[in-house]
Amino acid sequence: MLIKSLAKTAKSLKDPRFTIDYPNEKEQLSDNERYMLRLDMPTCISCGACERVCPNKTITMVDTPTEKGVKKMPQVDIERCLFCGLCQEVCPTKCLTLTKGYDFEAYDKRQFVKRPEELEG
Amino acid sequence: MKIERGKLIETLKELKGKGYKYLVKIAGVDNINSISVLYFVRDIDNNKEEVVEVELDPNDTALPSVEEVYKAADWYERTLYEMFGIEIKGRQIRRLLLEKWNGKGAPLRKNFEWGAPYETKQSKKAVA
Amino acid sequence: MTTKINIGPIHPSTHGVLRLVVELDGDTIVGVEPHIGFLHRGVEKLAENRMYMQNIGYMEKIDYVAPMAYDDAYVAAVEEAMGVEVKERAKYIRTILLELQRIASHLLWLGTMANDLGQFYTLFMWTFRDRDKILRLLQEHAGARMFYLNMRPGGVVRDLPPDFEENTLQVLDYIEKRITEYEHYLESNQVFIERTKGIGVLSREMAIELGATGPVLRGSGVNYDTRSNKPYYAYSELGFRPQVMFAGDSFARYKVRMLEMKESIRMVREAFKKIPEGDAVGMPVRLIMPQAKNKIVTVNRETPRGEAFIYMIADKERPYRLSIRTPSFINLSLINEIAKGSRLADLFAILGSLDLVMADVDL
Amino acid sequence: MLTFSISAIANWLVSLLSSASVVKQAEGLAAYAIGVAILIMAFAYFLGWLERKIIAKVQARHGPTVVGKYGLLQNLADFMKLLAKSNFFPKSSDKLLFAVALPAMLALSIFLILLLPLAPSTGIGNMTNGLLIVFALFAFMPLLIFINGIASGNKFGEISAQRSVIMIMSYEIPMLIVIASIGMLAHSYDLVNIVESQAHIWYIFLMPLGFFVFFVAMLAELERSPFDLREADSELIAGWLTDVSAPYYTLALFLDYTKMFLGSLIVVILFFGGWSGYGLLPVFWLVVKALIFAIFVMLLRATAVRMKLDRLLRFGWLALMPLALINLIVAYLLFVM
Repeated sequence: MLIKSLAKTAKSLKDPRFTIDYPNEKEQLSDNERYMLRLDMPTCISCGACERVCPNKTITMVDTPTEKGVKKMPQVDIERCLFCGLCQEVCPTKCLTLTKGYDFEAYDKRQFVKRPEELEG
Repeated sequence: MKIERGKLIETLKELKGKGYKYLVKIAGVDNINSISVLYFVRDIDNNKEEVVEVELDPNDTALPSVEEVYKAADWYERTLYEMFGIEIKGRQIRRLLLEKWNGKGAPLRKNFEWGAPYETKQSKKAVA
Repeated sequence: MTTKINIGPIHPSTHGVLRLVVELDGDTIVGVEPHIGFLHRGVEKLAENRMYMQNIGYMEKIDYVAPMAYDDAYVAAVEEAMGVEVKERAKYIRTILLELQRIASHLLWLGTMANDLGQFYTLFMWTFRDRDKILRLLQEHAGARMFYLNMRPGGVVRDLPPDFEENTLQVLDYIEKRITEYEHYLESNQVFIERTKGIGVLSREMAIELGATGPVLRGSGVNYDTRSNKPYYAYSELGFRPQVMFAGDSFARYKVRMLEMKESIRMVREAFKKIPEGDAVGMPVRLIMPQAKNKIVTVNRETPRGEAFIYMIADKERPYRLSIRTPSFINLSLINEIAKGSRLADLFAILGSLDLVMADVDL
Repeated sequence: MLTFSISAIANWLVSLLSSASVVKQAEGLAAYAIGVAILIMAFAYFLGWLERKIIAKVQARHGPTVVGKYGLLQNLADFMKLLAKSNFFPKSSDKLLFAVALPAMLALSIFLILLLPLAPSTGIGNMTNGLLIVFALFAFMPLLIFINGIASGNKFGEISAQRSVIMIMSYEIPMLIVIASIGMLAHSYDLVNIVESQAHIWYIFLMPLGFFVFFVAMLAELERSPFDLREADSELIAGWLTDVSAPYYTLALFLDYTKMFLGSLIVVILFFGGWSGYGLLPVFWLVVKALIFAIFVMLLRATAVRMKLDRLLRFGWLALMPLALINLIVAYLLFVM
């Protein structure tokens, strides 16, 4: 009868909560997590492999001033990113990586287009 | 097995009589010079499968409806009409199934032209 | 006199953007006409314009409740086109992950079904909690909660983490207990039984005729499961038994899924006992490029919602044609046949028992 | 029933006006009404918060936490947000009826709480036929739902309205039979007398069957799960509230909890001995009992699967009706003894 189910409901009042109080607590993530991209500019060799492999045309190579003169570096439109990690896998010098930082937000979607300088660090 | 367009219903009926009662999928393929339509049928009890292929001329793609043989063909035929522009004869419902647009052409054919994105009322407003 | 009402595309229990035009005679349903396509993305066309490895990310989004199933189906098609054998350990790893994915998907379905029957999100939240535990396991391995991209031709992207087995067995013990509990919870409720038993009956003949797949087909008494009829990976070694119920009503479909979850749990446990040591890592992304031209590939896979079927004509860089049969698409097309003659309130019990994912329908 | 209660109300009004101290009585009445209004507001708000918290706890969630301590002000924030939105009546709706039905329901439920005796000697509650008047007015509630559903001009609202009428047919008569048996036991239809006659033994122990029938009917009346067929959110979106726009929806939410307060008060007065308890203010006991009942209803909401309409009709006539009749016989035997 319904009473049995009701007893189960009442019993479950004791169960611990499983949701986390998000801004105050944060989830423990493993090292494999793929979220916000990060670029190590000194090691980037401007090969453009990431641009070619990206399924969504998220990455475009743009002129970036560096210490060794102007070089082509990946610019990422995070809004269109699938977080598939293919760019990370094809990168020959492992300079473009996906990090654990999963909370990023913006009021304007133009802020999601990340210049290479913004991706560093 | 490859068959003529005229023998389609006949062949499928024969197959159904042999126990191939389950229609898995109707798929269209654009081979540029021809369009082939594949009927995947299955005998569930004996775990056997059969493919029936019909080759069509791209300019003359009318096909008879196989709904009288396999009821499951209904939605597949509708997508076939929508995606490959294949006229299915003897069907009641003509409504497009997947795409609510009024552009021209059959999207899954290789010669399909990617036109301008379909204009909605809102996008027109945004432009103006 | 009949009235037509329009359910959806925005409605609490259509699980996405499904529009049903229901013709009612009083409270009895005369006809249901589904209007779909609100989520149509043209995956088949997209796939023709992208390279093989780029497509993996798109295939996952066909079914966002069980993404790994399509991930696997597509990669299997690529493997066949390339002529790559799956490594022995990778076979077991894939089996384990796919079964975990199936349990997660079925748990979500259980919650939404109870929700459709008018339960106030309680079971939904509980099953969500349990599903979360599985997602965490998969996350540890694949690096994402939902879109894993962990399949690579020949194997998986990386081997299982060291404590995966221990954690999984622990979670499975928990979930097995929970599933039994939920079963009692629902079935001791007389109203639940009344609302599902004898509702939306699909006979064996009609199920075959209309092409139903997965739990809907097995709920109608047809013993057909791709895992046993066309065994792949380690299923034949694990002694998989398809779960069949004969009544063909909503309750039978519910029961089939509950039994399937238990069977999956058993299989994962079995797989951990039999898993061989060795290498499981598949080929790197840049090497995925079948050289065969016009090679025709067909792949059958049992996703949580039913049988997915991929027909692919492989070209050098990209698939020339990728045709996918999604289980929800064909399961939705039977709604008119099942729902005819039942009451309006039953329509939602039926929709719930079909386990539709709209992205899977619209492709 | 209806004509009888109308004449009863008329009698009451006549007696009220003919008494010598009309003005004085009116002053007392106004003070009482304000007190009760504050009580209703506080309780309805608190119930709204409590329901969110309790259901969240059952579902292993947190519930509101951000606004105010323990999220106590969350409902206020929601309320303000809804009020800030513009009001809108759909084209196809009967605007006058649609505008009037919901406020009328709220007014009716508040008036009903005013009629109930919350303590041994509250002026307005002392009526010889209080029980009958309360239930005669209470019967308007589903009718107003029906009116709102039809007036909204929405098909879901229409279905909801039809369901409302069919539901009345299934539970109203058994409920009235139980009320008759209560009157028989108490030898009076005066609510104060009913409470006082429960001083030794509560009526729930004397007639458990009657309580069951009454409880089911009350759940249906309050639109609570498993009988929330009218508002069935997974079927009819929101039923008769589908086309109600934001400012009116605040009324609907407030009405929901006011009705819940009203329902629990009625149940406590009729079956749980009203204000009887040891020490403290009598109102305190009444409210505590009502709260316990309300929590039980909330837990039921978190558990039950919604019933079907045809099933409810059968349940009403094949289960509730015989139980109510048996209960009547038991009450008669007790009355004779």
